[in-house]
Amino acid sequence: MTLKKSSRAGLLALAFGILLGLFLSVASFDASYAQAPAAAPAEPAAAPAAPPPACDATAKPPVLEKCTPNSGDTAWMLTSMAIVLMMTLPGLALFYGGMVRKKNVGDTVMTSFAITCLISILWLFFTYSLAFRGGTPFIGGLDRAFLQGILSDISKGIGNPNPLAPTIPETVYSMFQLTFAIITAALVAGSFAERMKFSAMLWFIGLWAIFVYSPIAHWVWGPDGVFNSTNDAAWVKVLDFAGGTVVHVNSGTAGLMAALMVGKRKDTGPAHNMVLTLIGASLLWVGWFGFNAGSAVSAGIQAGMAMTVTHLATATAGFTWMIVEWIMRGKPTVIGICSGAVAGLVAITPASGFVGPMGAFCIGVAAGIVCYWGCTGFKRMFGYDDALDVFGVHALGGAAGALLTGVFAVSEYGGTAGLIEGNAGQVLNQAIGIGCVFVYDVVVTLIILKIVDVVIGLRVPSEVEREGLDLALHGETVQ
Amino acid sequence: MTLKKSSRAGLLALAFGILLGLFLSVASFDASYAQAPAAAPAEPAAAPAAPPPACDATAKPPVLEKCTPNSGDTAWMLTSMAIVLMMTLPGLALFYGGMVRKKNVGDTVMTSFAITCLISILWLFFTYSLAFRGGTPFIGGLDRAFLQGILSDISKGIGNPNPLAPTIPETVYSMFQLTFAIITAALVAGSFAERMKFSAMLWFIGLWAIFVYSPIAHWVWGPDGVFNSTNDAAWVKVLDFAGGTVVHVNSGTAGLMAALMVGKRKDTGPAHNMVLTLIGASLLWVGWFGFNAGSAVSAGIQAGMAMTVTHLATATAGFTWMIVEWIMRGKPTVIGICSGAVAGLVAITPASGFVGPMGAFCIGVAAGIVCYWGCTGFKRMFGYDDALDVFGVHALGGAAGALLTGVFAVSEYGGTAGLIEGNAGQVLNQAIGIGCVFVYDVVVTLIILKIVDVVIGLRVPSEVEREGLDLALHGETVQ
Amino acid sequence: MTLKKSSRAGLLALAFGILLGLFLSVASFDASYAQAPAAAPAEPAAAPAAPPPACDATAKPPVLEKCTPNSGDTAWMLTSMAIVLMMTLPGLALFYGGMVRKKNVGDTVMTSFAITCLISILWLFFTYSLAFRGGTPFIGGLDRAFLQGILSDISKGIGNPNPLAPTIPETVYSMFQLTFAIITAALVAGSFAERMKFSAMLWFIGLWAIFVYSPIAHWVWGPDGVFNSTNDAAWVKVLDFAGGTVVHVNSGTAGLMAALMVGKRKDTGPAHNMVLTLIGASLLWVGWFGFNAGSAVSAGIQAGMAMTVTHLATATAGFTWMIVEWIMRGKPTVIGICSGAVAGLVAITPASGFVGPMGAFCIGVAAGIVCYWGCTGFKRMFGYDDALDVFGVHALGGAAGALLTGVFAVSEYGGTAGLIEGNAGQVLNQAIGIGCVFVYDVVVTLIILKIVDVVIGLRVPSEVEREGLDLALHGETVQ
Amino acid sequence: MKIVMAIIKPFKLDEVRDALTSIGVQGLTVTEVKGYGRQKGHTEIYRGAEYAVSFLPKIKIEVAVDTKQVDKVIGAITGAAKTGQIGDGKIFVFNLENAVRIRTGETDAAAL
Amino acid sequence: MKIVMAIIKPFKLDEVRDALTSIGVQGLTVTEVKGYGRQKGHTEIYRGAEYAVSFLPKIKIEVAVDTKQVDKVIGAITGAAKTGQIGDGKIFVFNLENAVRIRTGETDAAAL
Amino acid sequence: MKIVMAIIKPFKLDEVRDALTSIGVQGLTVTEVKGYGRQKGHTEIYRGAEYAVSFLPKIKIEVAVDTKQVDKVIGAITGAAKTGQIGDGKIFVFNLENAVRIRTGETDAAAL
Ligand SMILES: Nc1ncnc2c1ncn2[C@@H]1O[C@H](COP(=O)(O)OP(=O)(O)O)[C@@H](O)[C@H]1O
Ligand SMILES: Nc1ncnc2c1ncn2[C@@H]1O[C@H](COP(=O)(O)OP(=O)(O)O)[C@@H](O)[C@H]1O
Ligand SMILES: Nc1ncnc2c1ncn2[C@@H]1O[C@H](COP(=O)(O)OP(=O)(O)O)[C@@H](O)[C@H]1O
Repeated sequence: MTLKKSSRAGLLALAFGILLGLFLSVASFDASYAQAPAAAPAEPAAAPAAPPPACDATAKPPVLEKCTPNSGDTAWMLTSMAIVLMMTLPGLALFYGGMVRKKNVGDTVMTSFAITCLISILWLFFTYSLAFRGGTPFIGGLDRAFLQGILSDISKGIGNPNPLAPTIPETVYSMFQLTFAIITAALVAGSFAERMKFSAMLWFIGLWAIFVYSPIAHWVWGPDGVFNSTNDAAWVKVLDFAGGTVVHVNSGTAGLMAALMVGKRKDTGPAHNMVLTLIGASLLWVGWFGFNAGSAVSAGIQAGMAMTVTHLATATAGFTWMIVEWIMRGKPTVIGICSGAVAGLVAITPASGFVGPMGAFCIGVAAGIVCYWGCTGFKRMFGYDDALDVFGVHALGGAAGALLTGVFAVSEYGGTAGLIEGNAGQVLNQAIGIGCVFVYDVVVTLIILKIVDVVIGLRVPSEVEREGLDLALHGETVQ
Repeated sequence: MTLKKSSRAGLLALAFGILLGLFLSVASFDASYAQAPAAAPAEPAAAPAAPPPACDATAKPPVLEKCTPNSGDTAWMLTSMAIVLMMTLPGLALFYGGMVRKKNVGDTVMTSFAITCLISILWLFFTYSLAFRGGTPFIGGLDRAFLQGILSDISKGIGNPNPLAPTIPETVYSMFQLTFAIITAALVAGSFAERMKFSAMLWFIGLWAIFVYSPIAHWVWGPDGVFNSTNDAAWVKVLDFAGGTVVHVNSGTAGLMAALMVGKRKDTGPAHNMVLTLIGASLLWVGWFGFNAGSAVSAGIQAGMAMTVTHLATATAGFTWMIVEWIMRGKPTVIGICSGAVAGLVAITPASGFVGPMGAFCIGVAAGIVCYWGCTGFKRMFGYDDALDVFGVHALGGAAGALLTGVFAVSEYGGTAGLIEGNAGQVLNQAIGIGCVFVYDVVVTLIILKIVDVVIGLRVPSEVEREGLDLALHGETVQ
Repeated sequence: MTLKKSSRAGLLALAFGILLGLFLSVASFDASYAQAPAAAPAEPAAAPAAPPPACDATAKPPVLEKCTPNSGDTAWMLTSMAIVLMMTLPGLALFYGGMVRKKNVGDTVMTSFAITCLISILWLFFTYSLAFRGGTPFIGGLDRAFLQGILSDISKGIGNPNPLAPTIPETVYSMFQLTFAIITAALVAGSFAERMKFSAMLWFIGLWAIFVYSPIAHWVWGPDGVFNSTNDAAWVKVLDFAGGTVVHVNSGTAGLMAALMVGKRKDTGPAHNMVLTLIGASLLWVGWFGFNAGSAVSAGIQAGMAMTVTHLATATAGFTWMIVEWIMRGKPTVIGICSGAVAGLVAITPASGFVGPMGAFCIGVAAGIVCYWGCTGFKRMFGYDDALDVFGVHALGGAAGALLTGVFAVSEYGGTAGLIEGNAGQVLNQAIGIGCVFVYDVVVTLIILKIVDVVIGLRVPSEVEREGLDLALHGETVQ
Repeated sequence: MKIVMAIIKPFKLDEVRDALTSIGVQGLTVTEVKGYGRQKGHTEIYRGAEYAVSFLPKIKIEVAVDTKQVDKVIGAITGAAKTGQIGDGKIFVFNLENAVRIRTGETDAAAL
Repeated sequence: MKIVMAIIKPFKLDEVRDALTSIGVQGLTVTEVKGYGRQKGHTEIYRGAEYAVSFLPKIKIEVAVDTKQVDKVIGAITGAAKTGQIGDGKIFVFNLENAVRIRTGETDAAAL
Repeated sequence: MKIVMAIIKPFKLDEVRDALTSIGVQGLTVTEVKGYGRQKGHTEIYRGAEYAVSFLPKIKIEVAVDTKQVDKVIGAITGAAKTGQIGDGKIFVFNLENAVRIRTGETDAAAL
């Protein structure tokens, strides 16, 4: 009954959201056509005066008018977007789905799917603009709300690329970054699996994407972000090639907060199907090349190096976890080697553009050991019920990776020297970045969770939890 | 017994088919080597006279001799072919396989696999040539039968690209289009799942690919096709960027005919494994970027825009279906959100090169609502047993998308204005295209089905249906 | 108990291995930084004297200094690496996992995963260097041990590509080739599935990769390899575009040896889940485009042709196997059509750069028939227990494909004429290549197996085999 | 009261259930089982591996009924489950000493 | 000795097991079954296809106990498994003539 | 007639079946069950989550036999299923009042 009520609450609210969206959409249409004529005259007006400057991404400030995309870079980024989406669907869905009990697998995989849809709609509306357009050092502007202007001159066969991605169309860059926003949100959901209301999950994740992910992404990657290492005006230059802090520390921390707020599961049990988990881990591995090598936003030497270190760190971490587990528990498990590989992927993410093969190897070994401990000793120490170890793997792994990036960075690879080249300061920078993300995340996430809990309640009734979320919330079961 | 007999009939016939193929193959060898010398002298003969014209795809008529492919465009199209194949194998196989009963999942997934093999062989033999080579406005020629001539001058490092794809090798274009032919045929099979003879299925699909798919593909995409919007001589210019009519209206209509001819299932039941369905829907989503963005046949701004609208429409439709279902039935289901996402993919397909982000959003909302109704109210209204809703999702979704393309097309994106820019005529063009495809499809598909039914019978005996097709037809079961 | 003991033995040994790795890693760091300064002065010194030679991959010897990678080729190779990894994880893992009994599926899929990790670490340490760097005709040098030097000048935005892959960064080439080394080793494991100790498996595969795979890869693909058809100094020019001998004859032969050494299974049963097998076969098919078309190491006409023949041979072989099985056993099976497709992929692998569409068709038909026989009649004839038919499909299919490459090669496609163009000698070359690989493989593999058997024992105790490896060795079960 | 336990071919389940409800049986419990008997399974020889599928999938139905109904029940099951081919299965009858409906605590016949 | 066989709702299993152990039952055997009864299941109408889910998932518990314990056992099960809603299930009691513990060969009560 | 019901360790199934056929048993029915007993299962502590695997997979065999065969059957099962370790399982014997072969309608001993 409680359930029924809450669902209704949730769905009405959701229906409202979508209708709002529709309305806004129409609005924005008007907008875009209102501006079209406005823009048109501008062109000819400018033309006679002086020929528009040629495209020059390297100039400071870069001239990005009338650039023709590089077809090779664009090909790689189109591919990267597709395979990074594959990391979440079906990758993460299965990685998580295999580790829950059979009675909850449907709810778990559907959570990843619904989050993908929700985050994409918000991205279209305003989160892309908030995260990646210039504005303040803390949050971007709204000039790309509803992605208006992003496609302004296809018909002329030329684009105005984003300064962050000068050789590809901004549409591709936006979609590529969307897949990062999606998986970050989907990762969070692992911590409260098997017990949160589906409606509460949608509200929590939606608000979190707006108030936590967007600003943090802007801090680190926004053109004028406060931590952006390529922004000369940055307060602290934090190295985060593909999202150690933005994606992993961020999702892991939010996950921990959610696990604490929603509480422990009534009953637990072993992973119901480690084959699903292995499929998921494998697709995460494959897709992660788009994630890390794609973060070079071009198909060249840096992408090649990123792919290399990504693969090597992952293999090393998977193997390390297996060995550690074999020694500690007497048996190597499928869940273990898969978790280790994911730990390696997480840890190499911030480092992938900055370190070399042997640095990757060391990061892999560290990730395997640290995250194993994070999912066992560390977790038992504090006694929280982070169902699928989002904190142990992503927050700890991401933090370890971010710090080790400051250690193993080699200037001839990524332009910045790390501790091994004598630049101890970089490690400090990394620590500051991690700390700020952690603190902001903890505070805002707790506020959001509290609000959702008060309004519709976070947790399913215990009989629903016993019976299983699949049947109770979705009316489906795996036979 | 009935079964045994029919199988024998089928396999003998099939064996015959393959032998025929073998024979033809040898024949064609002779052919190709016969012509080789003939071609050789021509070259030098031409050489002294005048240097061959330089490659110029934009000239009218385009000069396509001695073109060197663009490596970036080629890279993206190679990738697109691979991920569009992944849409069918394992994507569609799992999307369908998860929705049938456990006793039929093997037959269902094998159907997709066998269709992939069969359509590919026919493509090699003649269907590629019939669909994509110049000929009449209604059907292409046979100059590429057995793909002869398609690889004529690799050794010189240059190609003679297809006018439809000037910057990539024709081999790649042919394989890319093959993956469309494959999934279209595989989609049809969802309607008669759980009850059609495997041998009858092969005959029906094979004949359908020859007599229905090839001509319709030629109408819309053939260089001289009657509906090809890039063909100045076209009767009606229909916008169909990636196959709303050719793929979806087409397969959905054929599916409905098959469902009517083969009749209702004896017993039905809930989807046996929604996790498989979710994996399938996810891979369809991922692969669809190759389908739609790949239909730009280049890695540039149009591909980027196509990818953007594809993703946004899909996410919106999945979310919309979930909300509608939540309101109507009280519970959001995994099958539901997956079906919604597929509905969005279907509806945006014809529009993907012509509309913008907010247009995609509206198309997504429409797809979610229309297809939900198509699978429930509409279907109950007519009472046919389209097992996996090929008509409700693909025909209705495809038609809705094709019409809305005429509404939301923006000239600065795809070169053609739609209703929102005041060009009401385009909506009419779209309707004509849909109508012609529907009518032709209905007639020819029914004829083919009738013939197959008379010759070997369409349906399995009822005890086979009760026991399950996996054990009865294939001697296998999922444990 | 025996089990416990052996595991401990294995894991201690493995722990040792990884520690060794760590130590070496540090060592190599010193090395690389020692050399860094050494390299630095060289540059300026050279500069004034004379401008470094321009990049010219076609010159003999090719000048490969300061080459800027081709972004399109690089994009395709990055993609190829990712999808070839997908062939093993999750592709091969599932293809194999579906065919074993449910009690062993976890061990089977984990075997593929662990092999991927292990081979990658060895690759970093020295196997890449041994296989692909110049040295002797029989084995490469160690100048790329720990991949040192591979990334030496990213910061200058230029690379020193491998002569084998002049238009892409060597990092990408190295990772691409790594995925071949991975799947070759993982394929071997199919033969001894359901009964080998996990620890013994790791030792056997690790040693095999070093002492069998590396040299054989060098023979055929190493710049100065004894069988490399592009090496003017080669003893015999063997055509092997993507690994018919190196990958398939090689893995199949090793598999047979392992099956013989470890002995027959105590109990056997039908494939427990043909849906997993179908997913695996599908992903193998999709990824194989990276395998074969990727072996063109560029995104151009040859890649397009390779993709075309790969797809056509696969579809033909799958269909052929299905028909043969239907005639011979009365029922077409899911396992059958999947095995046929894989057989086609195997057989076309060596041919993919050299034959045309109809040649591919003939190779497909041959593969379907030969491998069906290899898994049934042939295998029964000799009575060995090759659990998942590594020999029947990969060794026989690979050999058939390698020989038919000599038959159907067309000079205008791949530069070399085959029997159908009158060059009977090529068939002989192919046979010599196959023979040498087979003999070397048999001898060295048996030695390795013997050693491992003596030291830790190859086979699990029979109660473990009865109970299932999942529970006994890994403490997990699929519910 | 008696418990009638029948082992039948899986695809006969729906027919048997209908037959039983038509004679007024209010409830029954079904279990998926594997059967070994005269119907000797087949030996699969696939991909060289030869294995005997000696256990065949069957369905076990348990029905608690009032003693005087037993014969009607046996008749209904036999009628619906029979194909005349080997492997049709068996019906076993036990004595049921007591029955309780958990919801109400009713016992004996009232509990059925 | 008697065998007490109970058909209960799946999510009640843990509670029932605890109730039984608390009264000294040393062992029991559990089977996943499907039940048909008054609790009439629902008709799903999804994607147009209408199907009746007439068999509901249930859990069957079998406990061999000493005759004098039977009532306590029935009480424990009823107490733990009862929700008061239709479909709670049944308890059936049979006579058990002999019991053997395979490991030791002990028989009768000693075997339980 | 009697029904002999045995709960055994899964990997012993083949041996038990062979033992039974060797003494002339013509058929039997097998069910996958979960057992709770003295063999206390283990507590897994993985990834921090601690859970008790209290139910262990077991196999239930039901054989209907002629009364005078019972002891031979019990002997055969005990012999084949015994490992001497805790958890080997139990054998329970009930009285079987009637048996029918669906295919032929034969009853009693003739039906087995
Ligand atoms: N003695 C027995 N005890 C228990 N179950 C039996 C016995 N004999 C047969 N069965 C069950 O009945 C099923 C059918 O029996 P079978 O001998 O194969 O055919 P039929 O019933 O036609 O003689 C078997 O698969 C098995 O499940
Ligand atoms: N006559 C019967 N014989 C065997 N099992 C029965 C019988 N009647 C009911 N059951 C089992 O008991 C379960 C619950 O019975 P039901 O009639 O649905 O509710 P209630 O027990 O509250 O009357 C059924 O699902 C079925 O498994
Ligand atoms: N009283 C009982 N009633 C029904 N089944 C029982 C009972 N006691 C034990 N069993 C079954 O027998 C199996 C083995 O019993 P257990 O006590 O673990 O070992 P042992 O048989 O060696 O004493 C249990 O897993 C359970 O399935």
